[in-house]
Amino acid sequence: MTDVRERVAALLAEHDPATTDRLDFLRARFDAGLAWVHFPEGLGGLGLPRAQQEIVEAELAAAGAPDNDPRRIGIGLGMAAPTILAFGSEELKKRLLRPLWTGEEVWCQLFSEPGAGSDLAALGTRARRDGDDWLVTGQKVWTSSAHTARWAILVTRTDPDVPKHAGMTYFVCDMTDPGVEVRPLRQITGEAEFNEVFLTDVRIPDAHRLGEVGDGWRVAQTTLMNERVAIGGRSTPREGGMIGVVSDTWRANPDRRTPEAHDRLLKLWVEAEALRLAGIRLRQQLANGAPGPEGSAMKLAFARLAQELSGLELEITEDGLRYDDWTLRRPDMVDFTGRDAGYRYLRAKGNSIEGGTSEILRNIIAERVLGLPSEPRVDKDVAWKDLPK
Amino acid sequence: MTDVRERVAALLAEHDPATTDRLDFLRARFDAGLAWVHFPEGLGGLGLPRAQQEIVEAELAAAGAPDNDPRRIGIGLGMAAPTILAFGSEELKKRLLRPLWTGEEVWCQLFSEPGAGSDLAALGTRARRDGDDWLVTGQKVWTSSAHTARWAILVTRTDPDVPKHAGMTYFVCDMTDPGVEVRPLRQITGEAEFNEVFLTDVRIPDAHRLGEVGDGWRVAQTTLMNERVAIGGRSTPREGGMIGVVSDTWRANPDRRTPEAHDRLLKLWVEAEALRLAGIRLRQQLANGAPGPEGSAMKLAFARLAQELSGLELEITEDGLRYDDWTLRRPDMVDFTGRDAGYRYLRAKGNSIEGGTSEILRNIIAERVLGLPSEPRVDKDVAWKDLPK
Amino acid sequence: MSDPNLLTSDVEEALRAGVRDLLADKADADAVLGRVESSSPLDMDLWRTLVDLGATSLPIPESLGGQGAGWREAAVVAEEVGRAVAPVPFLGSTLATAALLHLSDDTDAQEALKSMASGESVVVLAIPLSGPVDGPLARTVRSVADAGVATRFLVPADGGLHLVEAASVEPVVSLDLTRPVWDVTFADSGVRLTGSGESAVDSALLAGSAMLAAEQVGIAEWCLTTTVAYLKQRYQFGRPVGSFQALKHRLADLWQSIVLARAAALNAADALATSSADTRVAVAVAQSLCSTVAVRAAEECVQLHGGIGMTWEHPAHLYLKRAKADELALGTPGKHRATLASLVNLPG
Amino acid sequence: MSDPNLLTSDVEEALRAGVRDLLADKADADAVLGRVESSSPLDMDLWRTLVDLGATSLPIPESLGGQGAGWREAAVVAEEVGRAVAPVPFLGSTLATAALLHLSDDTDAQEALKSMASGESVVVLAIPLSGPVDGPLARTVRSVADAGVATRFLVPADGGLHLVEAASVEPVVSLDLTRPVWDVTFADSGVRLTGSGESAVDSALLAGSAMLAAEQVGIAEWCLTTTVAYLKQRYQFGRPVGSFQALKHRLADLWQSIVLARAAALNAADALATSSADTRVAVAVAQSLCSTVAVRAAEECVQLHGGIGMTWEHPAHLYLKRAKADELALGTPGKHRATLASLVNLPG
Repeated sequence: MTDVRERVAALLAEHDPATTDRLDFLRARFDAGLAWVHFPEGLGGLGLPRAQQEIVEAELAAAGAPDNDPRRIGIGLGMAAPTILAFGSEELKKRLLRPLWTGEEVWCQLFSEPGAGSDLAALGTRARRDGDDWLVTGQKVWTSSAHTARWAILVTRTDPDVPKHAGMTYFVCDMTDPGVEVRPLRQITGEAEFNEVFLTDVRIPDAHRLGEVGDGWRVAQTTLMNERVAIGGRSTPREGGMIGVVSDTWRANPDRRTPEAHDRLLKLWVEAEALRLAGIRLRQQLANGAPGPEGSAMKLAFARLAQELSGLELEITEDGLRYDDWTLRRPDMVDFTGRDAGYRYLRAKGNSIEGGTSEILRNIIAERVLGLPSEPRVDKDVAWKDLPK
Repeated sequence: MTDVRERVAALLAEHDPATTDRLDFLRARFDAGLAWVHFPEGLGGLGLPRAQQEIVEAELAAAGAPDNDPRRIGIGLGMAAPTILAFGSEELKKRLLRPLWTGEEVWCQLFSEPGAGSDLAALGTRARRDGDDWLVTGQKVWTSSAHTARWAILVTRTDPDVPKHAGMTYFVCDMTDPGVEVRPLRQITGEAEFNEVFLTDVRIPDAHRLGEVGDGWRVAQTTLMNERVAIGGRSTPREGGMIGVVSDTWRANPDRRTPEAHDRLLKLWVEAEALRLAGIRLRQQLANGAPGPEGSAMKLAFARLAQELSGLELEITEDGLRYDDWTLRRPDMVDFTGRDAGYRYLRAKGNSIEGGTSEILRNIIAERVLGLPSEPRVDKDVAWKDLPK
Repeated sequence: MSDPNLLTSDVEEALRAGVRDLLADKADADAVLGRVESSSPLDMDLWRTLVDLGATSLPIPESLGGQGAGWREAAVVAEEVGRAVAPVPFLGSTLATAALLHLSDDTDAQEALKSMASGESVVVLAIPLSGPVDGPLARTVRSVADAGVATRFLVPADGGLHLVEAASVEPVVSLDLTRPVWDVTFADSGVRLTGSGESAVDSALLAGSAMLAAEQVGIAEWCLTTTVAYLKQRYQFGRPVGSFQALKHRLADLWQSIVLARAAALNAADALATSSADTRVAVAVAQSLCSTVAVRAAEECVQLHGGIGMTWEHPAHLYLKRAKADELALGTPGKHRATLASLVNLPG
Repeated sequence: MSDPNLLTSDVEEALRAGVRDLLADKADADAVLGRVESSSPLDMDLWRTLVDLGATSLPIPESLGGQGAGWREAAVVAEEVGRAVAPVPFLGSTLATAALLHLSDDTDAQEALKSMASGESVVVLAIPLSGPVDGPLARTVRSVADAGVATRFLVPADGGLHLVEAASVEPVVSLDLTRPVWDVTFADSGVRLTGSGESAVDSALLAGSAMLAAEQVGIAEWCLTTTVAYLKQRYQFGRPVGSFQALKHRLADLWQSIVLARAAALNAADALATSSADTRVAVAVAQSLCSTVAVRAAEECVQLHGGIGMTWEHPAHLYLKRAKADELALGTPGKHRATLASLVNLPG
């Protein structure tokens, strides 16, 4: 078996992080198969068990090597890459994975539509065959990074005459192509983390298709299954995150304390601590190779806690009636701690909507974890075009 | 127009309440048409508008006349009587209504079954035609007063081969008939307010049928529409009911106060007061002839409040770990204030189940008040016998 | 104690219809959204139309040019202002009106009420919208609602109430876009009105809280109605989203809360209108309940609209921001409950 | 601080399986229901079987005849006792064990632990299950859990802890049928154990609270599992009731709460087992959260069973009564949060 430690040592010997250009180092790391060791050789990996990646990361971090800023390119790493690996042609894999991993090419995700949110399979963006190409027209929404992305993963409707899950096809889409228009989507916080993307006769070569025609739903499932679980590698310290901010606000503002707010804060403190502990437990399960379904409980609890905490914070802060800035900013990522209480209050409202609403999550928990029966379905056997919209 | 005041005066002149036997007085009142003035003449009424009843009640109360103890015979008055009036033969009306109203004959209601609670129309108690009679077999449950009742209103299944709403037939049932067995149903409080009633080949004459064969659902709707709204004639004083009991417990037990319990109590006090005000408003709307749908909000809120208040009470009372009495009692009616905190806690759990669960009530509010669309129905066009049970 | 009158009269409903029509016409969602980021966040044209309609001077006696109606009628307007999140100086002006009415033996107070009734001036009570009222004369009062359009201020200072022009009125980036706040600085102490400033402010807070409760009912109702309408026409999984039971139950619960909140708000307005001995209890009950219900309604509105509710272009956020700011305004629900505790002998 | 170990080991799971099988066999719902109204509400045959299994002496050192395991293992048993609402003197005995372990330099304490481990005696800590621990020697201690089967008591008095036989043990009509309480009267002061009674009681309350949290997780899980099973097989409106979304969402939320409660309870047991400096925080977090979750689970269980859940014959009420009594036991959630406030510097 390949010894990844030796590989890392060889990489570091040839490319001293202290003197090598960041991008050169990342490219070399990819070529050495140390990007994601469980990927095949030649595609940034070594065909090794996934668990060995941790060794690589630890050794490289210890050597002061640059990383590929994974938070910035999460969609590429977490969603696009596994899908391309599973369904792309060899040519596509060769062309796309290296710049994806190094961050040279940013990816975005063209899934949700104004009429297809929780019900992704209802989407209506049409792709029609045109010789060796497809012509794609439709509107996508909630696309983060669309304005900086070079590529997108895209799900379309290719056959409206069959039930909705059966008539979808999956592509990679070049965001620099004519017919792709990106508009910022302003949120209630004032900023625009996301975009609307309008596609008008965008020409996509059939070679950029992932999976079979009509098999887009299954391909999309691969993407979504790989959506990064919101569990970092390390456990949060006590009072990490929003509970710490709010606790400090409490400590700093004795004037605004009331017995009622006190008990509410303590309740939330208890829940935040229990959520932190549940996270530790989940990570220990994962490390043990026996992950439970508790991740979905954590997302549900996280959203509720963030909302209740930020609501309380506005009551106990000195200037709850003020806001820091309504100007339309375009942040790279959400920062709950860098801004003021009003921002946290408003932004946290999105926590129970983005990445699957809390309502959908409760359905999933009820059916998949608790095994409760599903509701009667009225949309299973109806052609997409005949569904009420 | 008949002057009810004159009628009352005449009744009182002939039957001095101070010297007349209670039952004699009630019978005379019925015969004078002053039982329920909106009923027809000869059946305890005068064919007058319902509103005039209030005059009668006020005048008779002022004269110290006995009443028919309406809380004890609520099912007869509120549910059986209007149904008999609407669907019974002249003979049945003559025979049944007078002793019903005077309380000489107590009524009970044989509707719910173990397998048909929220979904009353799923009931399976079978009635089969046998000459001029019907033979009825099945099990009913949650029957209050069954052990003291002479008569019951009963809904049965006469045709299992049609969809559930279409195959039901409604009867009055003599509770003294052979084949009627009443067993007390003990509750979590230890007592048995209700009964299970087992019917085994009970012979009911066809003359005791109310409404057409197969039309039992519609007849039952009449019964349920007349179920007494839980709004008395007078407004509750502030801190009336359970909030008063719990507030007094709070005042009496300074040792058990905590800031957390304090705010919880205040929240519940606020809601109890708002509920009281909503009741006043609803009564004013009724008096104004424009009742709103707020009664269902009040039942929902009442149940929740009773449960939260009694839960809190156990925490702030001296002896929350004790109970007053587990022996199987058979109370005539619920008394929330006469027993201890543990009883209230347990009994209040029934408030969100009896008389329509809070879940069913929320469905009704959502669909009938808010106009939200109904869920897909899977049981509308299926023969009763083919429904999954 | 006899029962309060918790029905609205035909006259009150006619007033409501008039105000609602006007606001639907002049302050629809697009108009409000367009205005809030402008340099004139309050719509003074709309305000003047409300003045002409008599909707801003209902509790002011006819002898002073007002409508000589009362706080019940003013509550109807407050509710409609809430329903439209209309960007007009209703609350600041209401607080000043109540304070001035309390001191109406003073001729300067009378003159101020007259000029408010006619629309000639906008007087605003210079207190921080959330947080305690300062006792001594504060040179700068932070976060004063509606101050940007005030021509004069009532400033509590040295136990009295002073009618003053501000030295400076600085805009503040406000959480609530439709009722922004300003920092106001005073240089001189103006005219001191005869009478107790403290009891005038107390009176203003009582009336203001009751009107706020009515406003919160309006906010909550808009949120419920708008959400129900959206869920009827939004389809997912081949069904109207409003047919999903979990959402139906949440909306039924919300409706139930609004039924209680409405009764409490009507009771507070009626108590104020009839100078009931019960007014303080009625206001504490209404304000603590209606605050909570309005915030919940607005939060549910955003959540149940899904992504669209998170966008700037949908008006839901205007209601969320107003509801949350209203919760902080004139005392949080917890503070009103603490007040109640002492009023009804439930010591902590 | 390094992360606590929040996984259960194979050994712990084997212990769980053994206890669970035993309780399923000897303490099923009918057996428990039949016993609770009898004159022997606690099942001492079952207790002796648990003793023989070693399940009652896990934290007692092997040198004293115990298992020499620890509080993590004891928590596994507590959870299973909760899941079965087994009528055995687990809590009273646990409190005494923890207090005696704290004073285990004392030879009388050692002897008592030995006789507890062997099953020869049941020692119970004589404190009111809810409400404050009396400082001075109380002649009658009210509402002592499991007292009816105790052979000796540990009585806190005069700053010490005394090993005493009771003069009288009076049954009390208890809210919790499966863990009834008794009033206990003492005539003499017995043997005073060496060491601080206060810190021994403190230690007992800490361990007892952590075990109670584990019990509450067991209660909550039984309620959730039983409700889910019922709603799968109960049909109304032609559908399994468990397919109705409003109920599904409530159960999903309940499951989510139990996930958090379980992590908190495991953490408290682990902290106790490892004598972590964090133990007080861990116990306050676990006890306040698990109390609330267990009560909610039991209340949902009754409600979602509809009428049947209100009947005496269905076991749901046993869990409701246990959950509610557990909430009052050893401090309400509000009291544990108040403790937490001072531990983590969140002053009121």
